[in-house]
Amino acid sequence: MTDDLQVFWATYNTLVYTVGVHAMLALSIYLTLSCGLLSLGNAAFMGIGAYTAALATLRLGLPFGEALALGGLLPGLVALVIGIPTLRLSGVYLAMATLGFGEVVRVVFLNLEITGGSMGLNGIPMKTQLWHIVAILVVLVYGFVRLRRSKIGRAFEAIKEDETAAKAMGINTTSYKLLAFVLGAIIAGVAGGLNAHFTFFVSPREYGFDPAVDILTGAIFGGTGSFVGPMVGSAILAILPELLRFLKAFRLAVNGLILILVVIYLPNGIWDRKLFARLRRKGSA
Amino acid sequence: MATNKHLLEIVGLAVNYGHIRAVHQLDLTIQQGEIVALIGANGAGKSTTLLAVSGLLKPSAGTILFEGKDVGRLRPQEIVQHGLIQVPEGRAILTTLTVLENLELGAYSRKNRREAAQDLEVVLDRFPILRERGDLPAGNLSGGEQQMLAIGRALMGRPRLLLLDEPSMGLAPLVVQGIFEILQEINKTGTSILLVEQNARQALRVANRGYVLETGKIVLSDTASNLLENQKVIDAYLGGGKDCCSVD
Amino acid sequence: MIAQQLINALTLGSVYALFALGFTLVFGVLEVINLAHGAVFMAGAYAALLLVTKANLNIWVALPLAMLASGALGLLIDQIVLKPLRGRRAHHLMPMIATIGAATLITNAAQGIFGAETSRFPLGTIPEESFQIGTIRITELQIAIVIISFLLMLLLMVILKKTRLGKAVRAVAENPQTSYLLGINVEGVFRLVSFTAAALGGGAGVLIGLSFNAIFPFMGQPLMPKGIAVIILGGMGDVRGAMVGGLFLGVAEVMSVAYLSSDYRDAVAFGLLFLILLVRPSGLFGRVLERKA
Amino acid sequence: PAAEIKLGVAAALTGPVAKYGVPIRNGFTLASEEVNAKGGVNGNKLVLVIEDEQAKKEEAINVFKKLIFQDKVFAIFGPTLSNSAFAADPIANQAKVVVFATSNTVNGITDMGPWVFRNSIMEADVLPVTVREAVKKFGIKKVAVLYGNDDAFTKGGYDVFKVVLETQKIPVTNTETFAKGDVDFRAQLTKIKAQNPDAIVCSALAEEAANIILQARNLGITTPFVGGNGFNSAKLFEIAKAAADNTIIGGPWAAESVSARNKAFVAAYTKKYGAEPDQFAAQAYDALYIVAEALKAVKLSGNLEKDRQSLRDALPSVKIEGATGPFTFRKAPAKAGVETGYDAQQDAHIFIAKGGKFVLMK
Amino acid sequence: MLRINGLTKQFGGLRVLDEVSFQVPEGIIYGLIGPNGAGKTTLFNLITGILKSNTGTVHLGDELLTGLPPHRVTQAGIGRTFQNIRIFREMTLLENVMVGMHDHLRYGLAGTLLALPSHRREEKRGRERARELLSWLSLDTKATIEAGSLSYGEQRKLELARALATEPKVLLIDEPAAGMNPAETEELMGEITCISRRGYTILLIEHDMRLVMGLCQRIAVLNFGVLIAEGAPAEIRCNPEVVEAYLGKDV
Ligand SMILES: Nc1ncnc2c1ncn2[C@@H]1O[C@H](COP(=O)(O)OP(=O)(O)OP(=O)(O)O)[C@@H](O)[C@H]1O
Ligand SMILES: Nc1ncnc2c1ncn2[C@@H]1O[C@H](COP(=O)(O)OP(=O)(O)OP(=O)(O)O)[C@@H](O)[C@H]1O
Ligand SMILES: [Mg+2]
Ligand SMILES: [Mg+2]
Repeated sequence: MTDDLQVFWATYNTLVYTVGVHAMLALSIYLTLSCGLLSLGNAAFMGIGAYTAALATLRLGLPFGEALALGGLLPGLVALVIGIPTLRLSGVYLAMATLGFGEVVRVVFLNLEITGGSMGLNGIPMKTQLWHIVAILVVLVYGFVRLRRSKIGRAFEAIKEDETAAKAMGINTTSYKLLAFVLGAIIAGVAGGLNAHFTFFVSPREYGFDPAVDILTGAIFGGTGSFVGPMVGSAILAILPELLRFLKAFRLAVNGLILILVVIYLPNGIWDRKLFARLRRKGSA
Repeated sequence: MATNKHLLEIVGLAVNYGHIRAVHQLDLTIQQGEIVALIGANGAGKSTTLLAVSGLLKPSAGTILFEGKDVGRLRPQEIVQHGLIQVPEGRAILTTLTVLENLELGAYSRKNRREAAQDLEVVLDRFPILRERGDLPAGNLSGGEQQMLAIGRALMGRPRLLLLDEPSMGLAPLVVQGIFEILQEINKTGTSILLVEQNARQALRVANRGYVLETGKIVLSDTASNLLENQKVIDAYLGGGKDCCSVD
Repeated sequence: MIAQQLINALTLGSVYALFALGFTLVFGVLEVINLAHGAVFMAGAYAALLLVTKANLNIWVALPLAMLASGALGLLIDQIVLKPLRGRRAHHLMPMIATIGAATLITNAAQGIFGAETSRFPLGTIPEESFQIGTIRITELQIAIVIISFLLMLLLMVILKKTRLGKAVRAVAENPQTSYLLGINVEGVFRLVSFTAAALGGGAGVLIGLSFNAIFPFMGQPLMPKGIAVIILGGMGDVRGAMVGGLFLGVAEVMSVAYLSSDYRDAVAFGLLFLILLVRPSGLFGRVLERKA
Repeated sequence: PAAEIKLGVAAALTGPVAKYGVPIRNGFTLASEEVNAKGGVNGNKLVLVIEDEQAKKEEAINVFKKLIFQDKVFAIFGPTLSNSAFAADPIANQAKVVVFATSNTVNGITDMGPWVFRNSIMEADVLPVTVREAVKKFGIKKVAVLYGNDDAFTKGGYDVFKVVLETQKIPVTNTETFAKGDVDFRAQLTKIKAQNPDAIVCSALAEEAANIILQARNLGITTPFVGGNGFNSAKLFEIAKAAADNTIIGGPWAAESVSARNKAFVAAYTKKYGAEPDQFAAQAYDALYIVAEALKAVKLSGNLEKDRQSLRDALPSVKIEGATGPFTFRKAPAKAGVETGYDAQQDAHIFIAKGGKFVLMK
Repeated sequence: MLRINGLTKQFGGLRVLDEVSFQVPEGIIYGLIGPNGAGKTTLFNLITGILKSNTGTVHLGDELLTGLPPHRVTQAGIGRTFQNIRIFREMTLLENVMVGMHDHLRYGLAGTLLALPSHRREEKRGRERARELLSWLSLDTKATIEAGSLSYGEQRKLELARALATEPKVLLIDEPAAGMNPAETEELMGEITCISRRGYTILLIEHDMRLVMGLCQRIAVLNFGVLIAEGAPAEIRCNPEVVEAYLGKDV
């Protein structure tokens, strides 16, 4: 019995870590979404965090905690710098601008000496442990719970619903959007740092257009009504290919099919509290 | 039979939004050549009723007969082809198209292009300002002009029955007077009108008959002049006696 | 060299524009970033390949047929995946997520059917020699791509601007609810646009498949970010914008290779797009921002 | 009684990289069926456990762990891309399971530990010879370089070219790059044309390479091309035809190689899969025979750990005659502090394209 | 209290406001009327900083508002409602109003994350104040339902409550009675009178003359961006230019 458990853990621990990291990424994009910002830059921030943390370990020999902190800090700074001009854009135009930023970042990774070009960085030691991921997630969830019932959370939501009206309420929308953007970048950066330290390797192709869309997909698919939805959604998208492994060559096709079906039948995402409430009412009636 | 005389006959209409019932058991008739006013408080279900008549909302019960034909199950574009044309709440002009393009689209479902071209002249004569602004994007028009455009566009479809949802909302007093005058003129040329208005007093002045809608139900129907005298109507919808535009 | 590079830019830009035309149409009318456009593009290329190899058709006969086929696929995606979401209160990005699902399904199904290997049109499907005009060398296919994409853009613009149908499409693009009240068959317009956009995408797939000599299940993928860049740079749903945006991206890429460094080509191109958006926040031909308050 | 020997294959079987992963799987499957048909290894049947790693690093790790801990395989072949190898190979090393690469050509793979083997011949062994032969043949004085810079395979090839050109003192007029998925190389080629080099040194995958050649010819560039490992494919001629003439490449394998072993392989593969093999299939095919050869020397104890160790110990001394020619291992040069694995020791063949196919130069 | 001096606004070549000047004295209800497109809403947008004027200044007391970003204008003491309702539809009424109190809740990010007492105390105070404001507009019974499900008239009232939550010295109201029937308008007039009695200065745009004439102590009239009259209601009503441009003759 415990033997089975051991085998299970040995086989699937990376998957569990990956689910945790994806949940973090989902939170990072949820933060920007909850402020009405459609950002495709989170993959790039994750990349900056991953490279920074990996280089801090490999080149500077910093302890893991400090490497992770740097991995959060640098993306945060970069977000601060590019956020100031960019966040005047809205909707798909912001998505495009952040996508453009992401491409620039990817090309820079490809061409810098220190990032190892397309070969990436390898030999990153295994440092991430389960409790790191769990602890960070717990802190984040606590933060999100606190934020939701505060004037800051309300300001985010007000900006999302109607930015002009939010301004008329005395909210400095620019700085709140910047706050969400920078915090999102920091979370994504830390997630990247964690990821780098259990996959031994980072390369530019992990942080391009497709991963950016994947992060967004997980969040929307889960449902953006609360921060739980994105976590659930991205976790499911991380696990699904593993569950479908038995389908062999058709597993990705079925993956796509499942995506379509969920969207059609659960248009508010998987974690739809209104739907739950309605079901509960029906159940008790 | 009596039904044949009605231009529009709504029997037992019910409309839901998801689980919320916005209109129940609504009966309403319009004769050829009439102006009928539909009044009621905010959220009473007036717009909902009009949207159901135009086929944009599917009724959950009841029938809608137009010239004796059941239009309740038709698609919106087919209902327009029957000559049932609506000017929706909030003007709903197409802001990126020009004024003329808006008008042309008003005749979208008509087959005879020559007649439509003639009607365009008639409409532009009625609203000279629209001729002046013809090539401007319609979004640049002022509120009053937009309302004229919306009515003009509806006329381009040669309505037999014109449904108007709060045409006077947000308009300056002078323009409101103008609109009501235009409605009467249009009516004289043979178009019947169903008028939804918050400006109940004005509406009842131009109407032949009126219905009062409360939380999705018709609670009162009578000739317009009787309704104007009805104390309950005065209290609930016309306010403390004074006309909103009288300046004495 | 500059003349040749300008021609290079023009042809590359036309390729991007061709890809982006249908993409922008769906975006403008259905308000969906259709991430299955790359899959439809691939399907068009395979359809033409089958018609040429299995039915022995001439490529210029196969091209319109392939466009019909990919148009039908687009219609199918619209009816199965997008239609159920219309008029329901869902997150505005949900339709996009659904198209991601459709793209994954279609590309991987294609891989199941046609295999992962690259296929190509048989030799002689189209003349491959280039000819010289002054200092410039160009192939027949390149000329065809430039002409076809310009013609299609003009055609679309004229249709949208001048015809009754075009006005109806623009009306639906702005406000479906109002369009219903004008007697426009709104669902019909949605179907027509989905079909046309997919047909254009499929046509682009055929031409690019021909010119790159490579048809494979994932051939649409690298074009997606560029397509998005082009249509957003051009401005939401603007046909002229797609063309200008495509040409711009082509010029930016070619010129950064020619005069800067090919290493930083994508960074220069996307960086420029980024800067342009900062100056014109709704793209080059974007609609005027809504009236405030 | 005959036991089953489980061997894991981790390859990219879905997604964009499947076009390399599928031939690799085919090569393994063909070889294992042949071995089993001849009675297996010491009477034991080889059983392949094939898993898709989608060319994603997390997936590769997951697949490796599944193969090692759940399926309890003797050794793992794969993964398809070097990038995934950097993420997954440390897992095998830690678990003390042989990981055998058949398509990872970049430097550093075998530095990851003593359990890492490969029969994919490194560009560093091939390209110096290729360049030298090309210079000799065409009297090359200066070259232009073109490569894909966002792909570890083509970038790895370029890195070696760069060093080789430096040591052989051949000036480079200009170095241009392109990205995966590009359809148009005219901008780079126009720039190269203006510099008038004697040859174009190119590190690209076959389809890109073919289109580069075609577009170069269309632009009026007549110089020969010198290619890396990626050029070594029948695809090159399917697309470029005679335009590819005078292209010089080096590689571990060529379809045209006349050895009996290779002829048998090509015939069997073509018969089974209805398509011609490529070098990835050939190398996978050989890799299975190499492991089978090593297994002959392994006495199965029933203790998985011990058997894995025995396989590891038996491998370095294996010598076979494969589809790619004679093969032996060579210990990777030692790196500070870590014990290294084993690279391929194989002579590269140098080919020149003539009339739509590669002919052996050396 | 509010001084508007020589405000001019052009959209491209179109001059929407032309050298408009007037003053709103403290404590009164001041009406702003004029035909559609006269520039009334634009004037609100200039005062609140949503649009930038070409020339001219706006002062609140001694403070210059011109050039401030919108949130600073609000913080300086200008509250507003919008002509085309802009409530936060997915929030409850209470939350809507508490968004308006944003700048008056004294705690920060740290207070929130560390659950400091300041956070709890201020949130409690905010909630109580929000309920009070809702009760001024008879909305307190619906405090916890989603704002999107309110009727049109209720939404307009919620906007008023939300604007009051910003603790404005001057309240700008844009067409509060649009879409209300006369009876509802009367109720609204009562509520606006109450608000005014509590010491707020009000600048109000409205096309419903009964409301304007019934509430406003002074009125300014805009026509094509030009101020054509300013004065007490009785004067305005008799001003031939205003009658010609706006009110209509045969009333
Ligand atoms: N899209 C919708 N979803 C849910 N409920 C709705 C929707 N539209 C209207 N309702 C509800 O249906 C009822 C009737 O609304 P309707 O718009 O028909 O009223 P109305 O009489 O036109 O009011 P008004 O005078 O404000 O225009 C209201 O309670 C309203 O809240
Ligand atoms: N963003 C803008 N761009 C261009 N023109 C504008 C813009 N905003 C307003 N206008 C124009 O300015 C003029 C004044 O508009 P405004 O909204 O201030 O009128 P208003 O007096 O509030 O009218 P109403 O009573 O109809 O609300 C109108 O002609 C309008 O078309
Ligand atoms: Mg209504
Ligand atoms: Mg206004």
